[in-house]
Amino acid sequence: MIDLGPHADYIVASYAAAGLVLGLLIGASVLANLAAARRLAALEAREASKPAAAKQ
Amino acid sequence: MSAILAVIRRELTLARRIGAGVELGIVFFLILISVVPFAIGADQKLIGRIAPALLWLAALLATLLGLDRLLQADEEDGIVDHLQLAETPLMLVLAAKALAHWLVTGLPLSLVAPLLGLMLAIEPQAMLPLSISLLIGTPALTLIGLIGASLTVSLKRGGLLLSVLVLPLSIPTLIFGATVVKEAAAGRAYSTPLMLLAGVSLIMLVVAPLAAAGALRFARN
Amino acid sequence: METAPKPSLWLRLANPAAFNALANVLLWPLIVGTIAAFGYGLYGAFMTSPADYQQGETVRIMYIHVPAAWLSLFVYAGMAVSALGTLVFRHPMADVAQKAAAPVGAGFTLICLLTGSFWGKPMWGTWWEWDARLTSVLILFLIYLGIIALWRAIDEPQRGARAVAIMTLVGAVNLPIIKFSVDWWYTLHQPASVFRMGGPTIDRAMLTPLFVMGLAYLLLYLVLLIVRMKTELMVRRIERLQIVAADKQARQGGSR
Amino acid sequence: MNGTSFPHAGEMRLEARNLMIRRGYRLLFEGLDLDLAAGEVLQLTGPNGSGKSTLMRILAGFSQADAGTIRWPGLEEDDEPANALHYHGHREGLREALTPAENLAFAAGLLGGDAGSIPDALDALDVGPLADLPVQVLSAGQRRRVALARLLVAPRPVWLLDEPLAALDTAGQALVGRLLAEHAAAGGMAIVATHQPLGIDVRHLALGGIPS
Repeated sequence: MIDLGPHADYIVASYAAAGLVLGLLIGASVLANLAAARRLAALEAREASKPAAAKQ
Repeated sequence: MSAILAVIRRELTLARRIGAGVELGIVFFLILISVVPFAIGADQKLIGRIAPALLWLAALLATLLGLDRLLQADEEDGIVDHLQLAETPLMLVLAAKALAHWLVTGLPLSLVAPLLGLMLAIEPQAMLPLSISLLIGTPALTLIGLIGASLTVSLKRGGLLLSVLVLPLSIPTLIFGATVVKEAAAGRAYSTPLMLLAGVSLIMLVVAPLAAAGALRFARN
Repeated sequence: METAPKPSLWLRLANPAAFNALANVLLWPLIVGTIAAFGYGLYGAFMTSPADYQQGETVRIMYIHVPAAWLSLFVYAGMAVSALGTLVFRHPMADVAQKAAAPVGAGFTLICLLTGSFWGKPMWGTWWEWDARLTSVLILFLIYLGIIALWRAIDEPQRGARAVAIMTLVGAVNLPIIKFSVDWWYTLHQPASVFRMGGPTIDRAMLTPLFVMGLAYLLLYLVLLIVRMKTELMVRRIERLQIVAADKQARQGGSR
Repeated sequence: MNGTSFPHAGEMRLEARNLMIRRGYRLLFEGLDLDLAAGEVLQLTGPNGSGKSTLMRILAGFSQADAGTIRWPGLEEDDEPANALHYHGHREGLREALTPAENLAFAAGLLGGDAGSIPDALDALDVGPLADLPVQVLSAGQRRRVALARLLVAPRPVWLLDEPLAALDTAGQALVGRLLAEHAAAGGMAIVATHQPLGIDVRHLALGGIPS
């Protein structure tokens, strides 16, 4: 790694902090999307099966 | 025993699902701390000196924030009746509700406090004592609030009345809590105020659920 | 509403299906663009740009701090436009965009605060300095948190959208006032700070990585916006389907 | 119905002697005696404001009568009446943000029921498919049925139902009648404050009939 000078740890820390926040943001957004897709699929499957199946 | 678990599980699900859960208490705490320097001015030394008191006051107000809905929401839905019919004594059921409330407000506050201490230029060695004092002191605030919530459950403007009732009773916790941080900031031993703080919390742990159960029965008579 | 010319992009985006189609087309190119921009920007930030004559290497924090400040304002401006879309033009997708953007804006503002604090530590010796710019960014962060809390507290999306739109616009109007008052407040207590964020004259070689990082943040914002808007549309569809399921059961159950 | 057994089945008795209730300055009733044995269902009627709900809440132990005694022979000394009864008031006792399954799981934990019986309880009230929809999207009738399912999730000998037929359609009302009959047959007892006919043989008590 190139020499980051006396305050290297602050530079690394700030990039790590930025990376962490972005990672959390991306992760949360993607996970929320997948969770919603799963719930939606379950509901739509249930809608499709509802009229066909008699009252279970 | 299952009643207590049922209450806690339900409260935590509710906190996660509807918005006014954990983050509102922390955001309120953050905002209170952030506005102080605008009133006092950016004088680091002055802010640093009064930081312990500010952090504790903010924790007290943040705890009060969520308290009036502790029982009022259940009363509106008619759930308090069932709390009284529970197999476990009402006292323990209410203690479970207080614990759930603390997990959602007091605990996160004490974890976030050091971060805000940075903003108020608190002495580094006072960071951990700040967290410990909040961890030990906030249960007392919630438990006192439980009594207030039980008394004001069926009153219309219960929230405000609750704060008026709770604030005087929480003065001991405030004194000992702030002293712990002040002593730590000055580098002196802080075990005595810490013990007193823990003492108040333990007393409240016994007294509050008992008083709250009685208050709830009479308030809804 | 038959408009003679081809309806403008905004009108076509009005219905979710059209939005989803367009979003799917744009999503992957944007993702690739984001990764490329980040790669090139970071390379420039560390490899090709020089150290600062005054602060030395710590100036490299600028490449993630300054773009974050730009984005925190840019996202808020986007939310204000969406708020206008909700209130004035009643554009149905506007509140979806606004709700999706708020956490992203808060994220960028938080990055700006954290990196500012890390950058300031070697200079000021404290983690937090009530510097006029940092304080304004802090207030913007609090406004973001307020808007997100408001979104979460509202369970009825359609009805709540207008309320949040008003809050966003009120926030937007207040930002310049806050900026001015904080600067004024700051000069009262602090002599003109010797430390200039980013230095008075930025070396030409620093500019390119700075703008590339700005572009990378922008593209990331667009990616996250699209993903979160698609999520919000699904959540609303879930709520509608739940109501349909309940009504269907009521008709079937009741008849027996 | 899945003949759920409950403690004290068949032994519970209610003995209320010369109850007197005054609300503010109005005397609602006095000298009221009320006996109920296991297997009996009492229908409580009376004009609005005659104290039906107040009497129900007193029997449930939420408030005290101004005079008179309430005894539950058949209960051991240490057993609280509150653990042996269900109270079903105007408010359903459901939290809108939770689903019926979550609400009933809470009720089961609180009132000592078995969470496994939730699907059957919801099916018994014809609201099985609603188990995991938020209560928020349910109609008043559906919410009433979910609340009534609580009686089955945590089996208890005494049912105190205040206007349980409110918001229910004819099918729902017939269903409640059947539930009451099965509960009485299983050795339980119930007091129901309602004006609608329950379709089963009940004893009657009309409040407000007593000269104030």
